[in-house]
Amino acid sequence: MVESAPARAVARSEPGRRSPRRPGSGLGPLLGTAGILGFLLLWELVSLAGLVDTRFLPAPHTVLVRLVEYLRDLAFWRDVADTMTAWAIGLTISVVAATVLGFAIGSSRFLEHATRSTIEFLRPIPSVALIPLAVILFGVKIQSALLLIVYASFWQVLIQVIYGTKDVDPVAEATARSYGLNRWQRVRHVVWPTALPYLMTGIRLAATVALVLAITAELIIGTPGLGKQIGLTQSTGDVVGMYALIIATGLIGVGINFLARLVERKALAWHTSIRTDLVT
Amino acid sequence: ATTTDDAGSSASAELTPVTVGVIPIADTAALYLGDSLGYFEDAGLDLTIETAESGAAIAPAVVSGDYQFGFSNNLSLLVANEKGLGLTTVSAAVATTGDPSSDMGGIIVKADSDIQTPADLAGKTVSSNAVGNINQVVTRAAIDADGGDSSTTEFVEVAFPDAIAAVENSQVDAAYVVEPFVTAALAAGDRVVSYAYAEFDPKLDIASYFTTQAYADENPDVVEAFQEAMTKSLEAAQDDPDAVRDILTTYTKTDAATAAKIVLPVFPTEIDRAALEKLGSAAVEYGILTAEPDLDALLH
Amino acid sequence: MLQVAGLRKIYPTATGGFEAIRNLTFDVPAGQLACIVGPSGAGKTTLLKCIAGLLPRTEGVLELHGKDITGPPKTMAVVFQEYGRSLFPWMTVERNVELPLKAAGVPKAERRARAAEALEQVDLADAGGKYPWQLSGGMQQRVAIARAVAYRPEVLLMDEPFAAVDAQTRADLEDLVRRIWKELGITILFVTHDIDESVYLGERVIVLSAAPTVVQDDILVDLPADRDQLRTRSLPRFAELRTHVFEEIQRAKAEAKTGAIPAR
Amino acid sequence: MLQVAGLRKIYPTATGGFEAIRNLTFDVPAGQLACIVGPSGAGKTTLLKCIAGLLPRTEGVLELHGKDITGPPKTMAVVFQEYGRSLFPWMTVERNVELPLKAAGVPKAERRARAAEALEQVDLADAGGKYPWQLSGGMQQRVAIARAVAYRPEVLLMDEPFAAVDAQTRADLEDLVRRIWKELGITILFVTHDIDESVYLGERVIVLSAAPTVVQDDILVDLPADRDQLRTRSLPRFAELRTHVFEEIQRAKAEAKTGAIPAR
Amino acid sequence: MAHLDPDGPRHVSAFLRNTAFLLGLPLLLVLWWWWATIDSTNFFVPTPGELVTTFVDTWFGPRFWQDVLPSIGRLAAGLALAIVLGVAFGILIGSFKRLRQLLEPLLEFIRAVPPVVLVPLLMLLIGINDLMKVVVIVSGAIWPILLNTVEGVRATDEVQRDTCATYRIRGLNRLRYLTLPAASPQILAGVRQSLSIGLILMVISEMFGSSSGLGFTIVWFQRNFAIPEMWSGILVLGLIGLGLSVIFRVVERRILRWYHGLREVQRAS
Ligand SMILES: Nc1ncnc2c1ncn2[C@@H]1O[C@H](COP(=O)(O)OP(=O)(O)OP(=O)(O)O)[C@@H](O)[C@H]1O
Ligand SMILES: Nc1ncnc2c1ncn2[C@@H]1O[C@H](COP(=O)(O)OP(=O)(O)OP(=O)(O)O)[C@@H](O)[C@H]1O
Ligand SMILES: [Mg+2]
Ligand SMILES: [Mg+2]
Repeated sequence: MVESAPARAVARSEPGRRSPRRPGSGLGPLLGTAGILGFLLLWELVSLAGLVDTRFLPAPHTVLVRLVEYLRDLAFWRDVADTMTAWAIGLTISVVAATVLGFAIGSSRFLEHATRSTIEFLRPIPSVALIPLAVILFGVKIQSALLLIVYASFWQVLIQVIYGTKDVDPVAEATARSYGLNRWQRVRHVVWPTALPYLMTGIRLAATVALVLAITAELIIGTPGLGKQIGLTQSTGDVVGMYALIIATGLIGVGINFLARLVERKALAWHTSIRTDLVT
Repeated sequence: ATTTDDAGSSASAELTPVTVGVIPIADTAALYLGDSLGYFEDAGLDLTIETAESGAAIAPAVVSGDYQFGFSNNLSLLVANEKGLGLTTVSAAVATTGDPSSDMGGIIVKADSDIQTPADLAGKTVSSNAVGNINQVVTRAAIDADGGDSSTTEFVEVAFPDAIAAVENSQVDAAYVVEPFVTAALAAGDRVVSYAYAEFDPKLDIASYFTTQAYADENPDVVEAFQEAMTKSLEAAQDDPDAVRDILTTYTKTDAATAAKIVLPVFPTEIDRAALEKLGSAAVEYGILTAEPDLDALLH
Repeated sequence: MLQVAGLRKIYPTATGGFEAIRNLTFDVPAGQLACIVGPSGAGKTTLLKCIAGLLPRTEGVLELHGKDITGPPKTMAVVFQEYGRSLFPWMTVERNVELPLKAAGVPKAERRARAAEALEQVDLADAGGKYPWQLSGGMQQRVAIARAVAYRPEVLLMDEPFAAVDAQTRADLEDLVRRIWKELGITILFVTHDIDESVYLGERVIVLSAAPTVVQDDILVDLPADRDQLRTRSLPRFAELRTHVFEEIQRAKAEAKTGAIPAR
Repeated sequence: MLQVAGLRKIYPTATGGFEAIRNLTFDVPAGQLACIVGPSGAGKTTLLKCIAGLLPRTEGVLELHGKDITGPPKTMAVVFQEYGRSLFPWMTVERNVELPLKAAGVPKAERRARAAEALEQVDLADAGGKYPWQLSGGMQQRVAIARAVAYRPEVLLMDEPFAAVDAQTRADLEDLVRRIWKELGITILFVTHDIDESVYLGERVIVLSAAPTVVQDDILVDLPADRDQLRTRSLPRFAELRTHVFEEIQRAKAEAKTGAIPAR
Repeated sequence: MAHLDPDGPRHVSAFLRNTAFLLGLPLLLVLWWWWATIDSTNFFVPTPGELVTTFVDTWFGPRFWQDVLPSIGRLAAGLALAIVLGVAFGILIGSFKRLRQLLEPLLEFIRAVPPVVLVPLLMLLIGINDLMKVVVIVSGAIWPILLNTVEGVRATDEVQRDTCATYRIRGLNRLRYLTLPAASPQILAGVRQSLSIGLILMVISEMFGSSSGLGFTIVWFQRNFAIPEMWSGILVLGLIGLGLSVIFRVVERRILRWYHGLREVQRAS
């Protein structure tokens, strides 16, 4: 349901500023790239001006050169694949589990009250503190990383979904109930679409947290992946390599967000935020 | 033995699969070298090396039986046993060069720092990769031995790679670092105040390979085979520094140029009990251990 | 069939509660088309929501087919006053109309057909593929009506369903309501502000007082069953009835003005 | 004062655009009260939103005081058709009414007084402390009207402002609108579906065709300026006018039925 | 919302019910844990009894003043900053599409960098001090608030926006009377998430360049195989999280009174 580009012929402007027929559809990615380039430029200037020692924070061009070297290296891609596998499995588990539980908890007052204290207690427990537990349970395998990933990203989605399920418009809810939609049908047709924007935000939050935790777990526990490589560069003082890998991580994050936005546009074409965005 | 993963697939059936958890630093070069020389296969072991960023993840994995053996610094082993983990060493791993003017670890300061001797560190901030570990004990011992009062020194945690930056930006007054960062610091013009390992005891063992007492009791053959292979490996490493420098570039990100320059540790085949006792006493004095450690239980 | 006795509704508020309905008692036999009128804020919407089982009552009896209403009864459809918010923005008009049928397990083909027919009846055959927010206010309201019509309920509650449509469309829709009422033999409770409409549509007009609400009057509309926009409205009896209803509402408002609104 | 010439509005949609307004041309001189009627979906709301500067037009001229309208002009107030959603649920009724005055920098005491007066005028003096969602539909709509009245704009756009109130209140509000119009000498554009209302209220009735919309007819209401609910409505000229308007709307709808709705 | 029953012992019964809700599930879990560890000798999982004794021994005393309080102080500062910055930038980014397009990839980029590797950089730029730790907390806690604010601002009802536009309610007034309240349900959902993330980052920030603090102590316990003590530290974290969420709920109830009223009165059943 994404509105096609020609539909932009008529632009709905921000109040107070009218600019009709703005052909701006290709501008988005361009601006985004400009943002990142601007950041790199700033960084380059900082190191040119000698504000920080390049031994500790190397200039971006040296880092980028190293990154390009990595990109040509098969081993790098194997590490990326390892990290992304852990990421994908972990994220899927936590999103599915949190969505199911979130809907259950959010649509029942009793469950919400009964679980609140436990959730609030468990949520702030840092994943890093669970490393010993993970290692005893699973050893130095991908499961350990998964435990950390799932534990950290699960709550992100859960809280969003609980809030989302409670944001149902009372009139919409009343309509559904009066037409005899049963609980499941209401969840499917009313609660789900209402919570979807929240869920999307939750997934976007969780996707990055899962990535962060995948890297961190690899770094600390030593399961194979990008994080382990970052650890190796760190322990031998290869600062340029370390920042190259960090940039690679960041780029993966950008890619993940891009995908999430794409899904969101499809799933939420009806939502005020997307609707007005398209014509704004 | 629970680990089955990639072991066994390449090796013939008679080999016993064992997994060793180590930190990928110069200190474990002997193990890698021995593996590449086939010593472990010769001893009937199918060796898998798993790496971890810090010792924190290794001990639990050994206790849980995921790894059969692990690499850890000796003070951590003493602490673990005091907490009842029931660990026992199976082999020496790495020791100080014993040379108080060139070692694989030391306390660095900025070139223009007014800290000249360890005693000057009293009342200052010193960074170490972990607070309450062997580096802190030897640093405090160095300060006290030099006539300072080490209880006034503040220790903060800064990872080795960041320590040089922290020293140069005056975020800490001094830092305890190990190779390759000692060489890097010297190259950058920094100064070493004390090679505190060697100062502490010229025979000080830094780390060991260990397993659990329970595993050792149940699998004396495997332990023996491992010890045998380890001994050969350590000897090989001690005899052929160039081989060590070569192998270093394969499992760490150290480039050949750096590897050629760094100070290598000693790879002993025996753990020096006297030095270890001294370490234990110092740790008790500095409140890291609560009682004199039971070395009989620890040393196999 | 529908029994309301001693109904009372107090909304909980920060200051202790607001008595919207004080005491309502009336019966609606099966198959009747009853109109409810009353001043703005009288509690008409509140009453409908209570009957629909969407709002818990504070006191009194509410029975459908002799059974206490504790939740939304099956085979009841409601057209809400807030039509805009009662349509789901994430579904096209068609799917909005089909949804209750889908939930009731009506097979796809029939569902399609009934939805199409209902949209046709409200003159929106072309708008099926649009989203509610692409429609004008009046069109949205007609979608809500179509949804109720397609559902073919036994009891139909309508809360000012024609407020946003033009005069001609309104007349058409009035006739549509009477037609389906007759064809399906259903019971309809119809809230309106238009006095003419209440008399033209209903067989009975229940006039509510201002809040706290009681039944001000209950008028039987003794017009012929076959009604016609032009002829019926020009009958002398029609004029009499509408004057009567008008006066009752006037009285209801006047009384509210003099007596202070009691709040617990 | 307000000039609309060759106005065209195409809504962007997935399928390429929907032409809601094809070509509208009319002028409203300062101080006029003009009513706009037309079939449901004709584009009345769209027109109002364009004039209010909320929606960019596709083509044509829109000028206020000879100046192109590029954004919401000063001293214009709008009562939206979706009255429920135009009130802020996080503020009490009073604060909702006061808000535009506050934003305009009116001192507190005056603000209070004007809000209280406006609420009094729409018969909601008691409801000031409530939240919008604690009000009935008709009451919400009256709050939106009170907000516009308290603002004392130069130009007032009203989109079916009386759709949800009862007949008596409606009559009172009609008289209120005429009174403030006369007292303040403001320009009012009033969209309604009630043909009687359009004739009773306006000095002029603009009839729109079905979408894609053009001006179907532009009728001068030559009734005396002093109007009265009973007397004016019983004038023969009133009957004539309303019949005329009714026929025009009929014609607009009939034409729309025959010609297919063109879409780009 | 049950039937309105404004009489008598509602307070008492409500209190009892809330307590039951608060403690019910945790009690069940503790029982299960107790049952599961009843004859376990697992070194890494203490029994509930052990944990309670350790908890009292470890945290009741000077450690509370030296480690826990300063950490909470930094946490509070970090969270406050994260909320202010997150909401401010969220509103800016949510209001202007071009700005959003410009910054979004960059923000996603920064967001994907694990704090564990970010810390050394911050240490380099800021130094080893409290500010660095606060910045670490902000660097992680800001994201849920920022993202939720952006989404909340973007989802503001069109009719409400139009209303503001026509009455020329702009700038600060618009922010205060429309944008903030309209987005507040979503902003607060973000804040709630940030509380626990802030706590997690407090631990991470103290893993570097520290010699005291709650996080440092927990990691130190872990490294020194003081396992029951480590778990007791985690218990402290959980309790702080619980405390934060209680405070949060009180604040949320106040800010979102209209929202809960709107939802709960209407969704009566
Ligand atoms: N949630 C609520 N909390 C408190 N009071 C409420 C609530 N909902 C409605 N009321 C009050 O109850 C009374 C009746 O409201 P209701 O919506 O039933 O009126 P109505 O007859 O439908 O009016 P209208 O014709 O204007 O729609 C009103 O005075 C209103 O202020
Ligand atoms: N956002 C939109 N996208 C596409 N089409 C729209 C949109 N908004 C309105 N329309 C279409 O434009 C036409 C005019 O709508 P508008 O709301 O102006 O009608 P109206 O005259 O106010 O009708 P009513 O009296 O029913 O309120 C309708 O056919 C509607 O479907
Ligand atoms: Mg109502
Ligand atoms: Mg309209």
